[in-house]
Amino acid sequence: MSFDTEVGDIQLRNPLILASGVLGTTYSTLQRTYEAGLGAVITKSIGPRSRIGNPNPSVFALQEIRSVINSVGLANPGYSIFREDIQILNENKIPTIVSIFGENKEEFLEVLNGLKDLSVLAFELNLSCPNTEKGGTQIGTDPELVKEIVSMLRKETEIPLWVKLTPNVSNILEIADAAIKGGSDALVAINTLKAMVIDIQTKMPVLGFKRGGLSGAAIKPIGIRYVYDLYENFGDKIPIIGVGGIYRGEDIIEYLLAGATAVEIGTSLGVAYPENMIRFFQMKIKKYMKEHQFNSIKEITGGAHR
Amino acid sequence: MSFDTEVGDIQLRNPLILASGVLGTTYSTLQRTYEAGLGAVITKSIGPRSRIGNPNPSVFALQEIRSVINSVGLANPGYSIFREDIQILNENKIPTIVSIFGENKEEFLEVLNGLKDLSVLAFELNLSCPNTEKGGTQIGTDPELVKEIVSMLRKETEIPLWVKLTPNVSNILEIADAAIKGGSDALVAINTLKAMVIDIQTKMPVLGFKRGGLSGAAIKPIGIRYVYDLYENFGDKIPIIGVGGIYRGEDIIEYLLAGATAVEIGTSLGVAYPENMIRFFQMKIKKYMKEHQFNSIKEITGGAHR
Amino acid sequence: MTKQTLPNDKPLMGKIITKELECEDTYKFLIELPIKAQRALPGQFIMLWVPGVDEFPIGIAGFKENILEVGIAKMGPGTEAMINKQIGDLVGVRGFYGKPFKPPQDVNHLLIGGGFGMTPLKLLTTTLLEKDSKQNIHVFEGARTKDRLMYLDWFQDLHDKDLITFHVCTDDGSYGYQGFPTVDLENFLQENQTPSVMYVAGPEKMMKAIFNIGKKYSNVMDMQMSLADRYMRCGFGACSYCAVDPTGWRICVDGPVFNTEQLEQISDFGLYKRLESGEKVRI
Amino acid sequence: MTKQTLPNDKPLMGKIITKELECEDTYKFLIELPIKAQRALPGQFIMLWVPGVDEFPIGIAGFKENILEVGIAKMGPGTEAMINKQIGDLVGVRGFYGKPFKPPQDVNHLLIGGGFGMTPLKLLTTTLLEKDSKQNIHVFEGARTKDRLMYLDWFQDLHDKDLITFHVCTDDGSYGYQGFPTVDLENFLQENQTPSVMYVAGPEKMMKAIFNIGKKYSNVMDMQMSLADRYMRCGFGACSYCAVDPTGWRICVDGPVFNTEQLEQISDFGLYKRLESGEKVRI
Ligand SMILES: Cc1cc2nc3c(=O)[nH]c(=O)nc-3n(C[C@H](O)[C@H](O)[C@H](O)COP(=O)(O)OP(=O)(O)OC[C@H]3O[C@@H](n4cnc5c(N)ncnc54)[C@H](O)[C@@H]3O)c2cc1C
Ligand SMILES: Cc1cc2nc3c(=O)[nH]c(=O)nc-3n(C[C@H](O)[C@H](O)[C@H](O)COP(=O)(O)OP(=O)(O)OC[C@H]3O[C@@H](n4cnc5c(N)ncnc54)[C@H](O)[C@@H]3O)c2cc1C
Ligand SMILES: Cc1cc2nc3c(=O)[nH]c(=O)nc-3n(C[C@H](O)[C@H](O)[C@H](O)COP(=O)(O)O)c2cc1C
Ligand SMILES: Cc1cc2nc3c(=O)[nH]c(=O)nc-3n(C[C@H](O)[C@H](O)[C@H](O)COP(=O)(O)O)c2cc1C
Ligand code: FES
Ligand code: FES
Repeated sequence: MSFDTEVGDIQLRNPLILASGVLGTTYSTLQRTYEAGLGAVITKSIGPRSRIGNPNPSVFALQEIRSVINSVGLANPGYSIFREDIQILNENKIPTIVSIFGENKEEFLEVLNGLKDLSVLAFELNLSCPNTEKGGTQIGTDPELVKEIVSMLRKETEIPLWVKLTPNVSNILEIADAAIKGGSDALVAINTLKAMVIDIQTKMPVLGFKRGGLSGAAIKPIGIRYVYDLYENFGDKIPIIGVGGIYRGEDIIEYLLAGATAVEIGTSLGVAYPENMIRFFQMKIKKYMKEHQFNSIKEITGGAHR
Repeated sequence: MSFDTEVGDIQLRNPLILASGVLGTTYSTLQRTYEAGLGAVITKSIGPRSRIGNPNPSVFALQEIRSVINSVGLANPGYSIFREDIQILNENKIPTIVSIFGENKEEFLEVLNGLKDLSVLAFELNLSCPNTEKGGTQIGTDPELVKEIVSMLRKETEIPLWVKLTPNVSNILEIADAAIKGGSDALVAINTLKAMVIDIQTKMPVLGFKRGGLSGAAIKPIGIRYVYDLYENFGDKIPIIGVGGIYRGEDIIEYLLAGATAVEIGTSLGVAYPENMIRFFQMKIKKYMKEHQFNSIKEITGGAHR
Repeated sequence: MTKQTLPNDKPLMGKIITKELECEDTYKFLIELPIKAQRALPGQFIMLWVPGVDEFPIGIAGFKENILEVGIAKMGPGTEAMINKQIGDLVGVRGFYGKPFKPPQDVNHLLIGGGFGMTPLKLLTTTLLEKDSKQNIHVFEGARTKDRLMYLDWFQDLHDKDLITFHVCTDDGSYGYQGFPTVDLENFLQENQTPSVMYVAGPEKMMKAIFNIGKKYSNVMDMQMSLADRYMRCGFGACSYCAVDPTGWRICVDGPVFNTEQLEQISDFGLYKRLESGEKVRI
Repeated sequence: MTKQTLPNDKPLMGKIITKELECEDTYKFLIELPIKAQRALPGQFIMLWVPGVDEFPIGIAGFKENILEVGIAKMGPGTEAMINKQIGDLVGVRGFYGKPFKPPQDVNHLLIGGGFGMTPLKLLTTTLLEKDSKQNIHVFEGARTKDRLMYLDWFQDLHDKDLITFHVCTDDGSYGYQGFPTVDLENFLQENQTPSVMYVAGPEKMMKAIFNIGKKYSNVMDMQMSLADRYMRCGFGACSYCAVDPTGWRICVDGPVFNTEQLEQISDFGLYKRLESGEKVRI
């Protein structure tokens, strides 16, 4: 029995990947999380310039639904500074995927070109962040623009390009199709859902940016649905990576069965002891594979489509 | 202090409305729920013909996120048979809103015309059910079609038309705008989110229809966000009715502050003792109004926009 | 971990560990669940998911720790698919749902049933027998023929041990007396002036007939009847497809067991039910 | 209902019930929360939301049942907005977050701080004094001038009652001895060969200097220091903006209190921090 995972041409020691934006702002948290047993890690989304992001509160938990709402707003030091963190990850041989974003084509191009000389497993294109005024969701809901950006970046590098999709869309298949036509190497679903919390005592939106994105257990049934739909339509064409609300080994299996080749995990690792979570994930997957006589992760992928 | 609520020209004794599809298949459950203290009730969505809906399992709870997934698929007896239930509600003076749906314009027209002679407070147009092959979401994500259907129905009746919006859309404002231009009297947000659950033991989608819609606590932050966005853009033009994940009086206040004129409650009333839930809602709203010196529901509406 | 009851959640996958022919077209299954619960109350039911086929309500015949006993009578594709399951197969269980029978103290307990209605009555019998003081339990079962008597051996054995009185009959006289259970029931009610409570589960038309009989006897303190001729989707009170008029009671949470006072208010009782579409039809 | 600790949830709205000038530009607030909790541990912090302005980490100076004590030093717009709040105003509280000081038994407890670093040390003092046996507590506080000595009266009073030894100093000699707290600290460490543990909270550069002093003395069993010069967003370990290199420890959950062994591994300690953007800069 092996956890070995292939996402297109990329080999991973297991299908667990740290999702962008959680534990991903510094090389040291990325390295720590990888060393706790993940297959790869994804950086916080990196843009062309330093951004301080949105005012606080910008991340808090919604305990009753085991979820988190955030409006960090892509706070990041910009690619030219974050290069240093990536370089350390390179030196330490941490399989690193860099999430990049821009407000338009040119910015995406600038960031990619500013980082493509580094040893990067893949670039994940964040076309789907709901927490900025421009870019993000605006791009990720426009199939033309998605295709244009992906195909433009495709010409600049041999490094695999993953397109991260937003669930805040009328027809995710249309966007996925555009990403594939543009030359994407994998589809990642889903990013956070548009959400908001108002404090009834002060009558104020709680997030400093007012609006935010919902992640965590509440969105798992939504993520599963999108991965299932994507696999049904494009499973023979492109690997799909499942994200959203993974809290347990069982959830990982559910994503694999829905059609995921690998999974990304965010919110549930943003806790005091991510190491324990990762160990539990692995134990559970192993147990499941043994009980159900699976020898490889690949055999599980898409198992719910019959 | 008064709970009196006006949704456009409609007067309600309070802003609590039973959402469509929960406790709404028979006149008797509708009447019972109204008598427990609601302001009005909405029937299960009624179409042109008898439908047995999707196979079971079609409704089950997701306990950890206090939510429900359903794929009932608009099982209903058709308007010509359901007329009888509405007539009893009329006789018993139950303020009834009838939710209607069709797979196309003609079917919407047929259902409306088949019921418009009854005493109906409003028709809620379900343009947003994710659990059918045709109609539903397909219509609700197309602004042209929304406008066309609403304006067509508008010509047929003086009875207020409410348009229920889907959150499974790239730009809800565009759809809302189309509904307003078509002559809608209120916007209702949100219907369920596309979702799915896979059983990892049998590797099968659990719902008989495979795919379903998520309701309950998990979707509240999403509903709040949409109501807030709608109010910000159209709050001066049209009343907005908030739905999604209301489990407590506090949640109702949150929707009102976000911009709702009234709210619909579904999942949390689908329990053994809906009467108790309704009593708790009312107690909490009363307490809140007293503490915050609100004299009317109207004063609370939109309070988070400053 | 032992829970008070099972959580109202997605189906819990249980493994079939015993399958036995109980009587004609009816099988007894023991299902091992992954969670322990304190107890199931007699009259409660589960939603049984036969993966890929259907999900439907099934009464609880027994429950201990995490072993659930059900009895499945072949009706259509769903029950048939269940009956075709083998030991080791997985099925989904949601529940426990519904309001149970509520036997009072110091009365004659008259349990009357037929067909799969015997399943809740089996658990009720078990529960009554667990009580400290000796209970006066009478079970009335009837069927077309001997082969269709559910739990025949089980009830007969209790009768032989003098723990219950088993009044058994068949239409064709192949077991017990020939005739309907109501014969012995009326005999009993006429001969015993001590207070009795009736617990009935079976086809609704039969229950309605028994209800009318019971009303004639002033020594009948209460009649508790389990309504099962209603289509169910959710099982926990959300969808309302199982509701009865004019009260709006949902049999999944307000029932399935209703008492005399409630049954009087249900005008649908024995007359009307709703189809999957919600359409109301004659039973 | 009394909870073990507060839930990690959206801000819990608390009402300001006391506001007092504690020392120059620094106010003591008592905040009444709608939930009771068993206790806050010394060194833990909350995320304080000043509605419409900002949310930022604040150490816990005291906590009993549902009354939270904090001390806020004016730094910029957020703390200023808090200081402008009035009694009756509502503020949001998330927490309690972070790992606390862990005082061992039978040692000299040396608490060393400056500025708002005194807030966790106040709760630590309270906690140590609650222990059964008499503790050997030494508090070393320093400030530019008397007006900037936080909790001066509180610590002085405990000193006068002989419950602690208060070593207080100011740069200008306006209270206590003239000089830095490290003077008395080193004196103490030289004169007392019994095992001591140091608990330090204050500006990171000062803590680094103290760390280097502590390392010279073999009777210092452990140094526990609370890092507070890090930007925080979530407070519970998700965002990683507060992390230190090269360990990847987040001060919100792996700290804010770190012990000697950990501090040795944090190369950023006293040297680098990350800005809101994640950019690493010299402290
Ligand atoms: C509270 C309750 C307890 C029950 N307990 C038992 C039991 O212990 N043992 C047993 O064998 N049967 C029991 N039943 C009946 C059982 O649910 C039906 O026999 C089963 O649903 C038939 O399904 P099918 O696919 O085999 O037949 P179908 O051909 O689909 O239907 C046959 C009959 O069953 C009814 N039915 C079908 N689906 C449902 C549903 N989802 N909900 C309710 N009725 C349905 C139909 O209306 C029809 O009258 C119980 C029913 C209820 C309501
Ligand atoms: C664990 C911890 C405990 C603290 N305890 C206290 C306390 O008990 N009393 C007290 O007065 N102060 C305390 N602080 C410091 C307090 O958080 C800052 O003074 C406050 O954030 C300044 O905000 P401002 O808007 O007033 O100033 P700004 O002008 O915004 O900033 C002034 C300084 O505070 C820092 N700062 C701003 N926002 C944050 C943030 N979200 N997280 C961390 N640092 C920030 C800035 O980086 C800058 O160095 C603590 C900090 C931490 C990390
Ligand atoms: C605090 C936080 C910050 C995030 N930042 C990013 C980001 O910068 N880029 C991105 O593509 N996704 C970001 N996400 C989304 C996650 O990568 C992930 O898609 C989403 O949270 C769903 O997965 P989860 O439920 O496992 O967290 C962020 C999520 C959280 C909670
Ligand atoms: C079992 C069930 C059936 C539903 N059926 C309908 C329906 O027929 N028409 C409709 O417009 N909405 C339907 N809905 C959606 C609800 O009206 C409501 O929009 C949604 O559930 C969110 O609100 P809630 O979280 O309070 O349930 C249904 C929801 C549930 C749970
Ligand atoms: S089965 Fe849904 S309400 Fe009874
Ligand atoms: S503040 Fe977010 S990880 Fe520490």
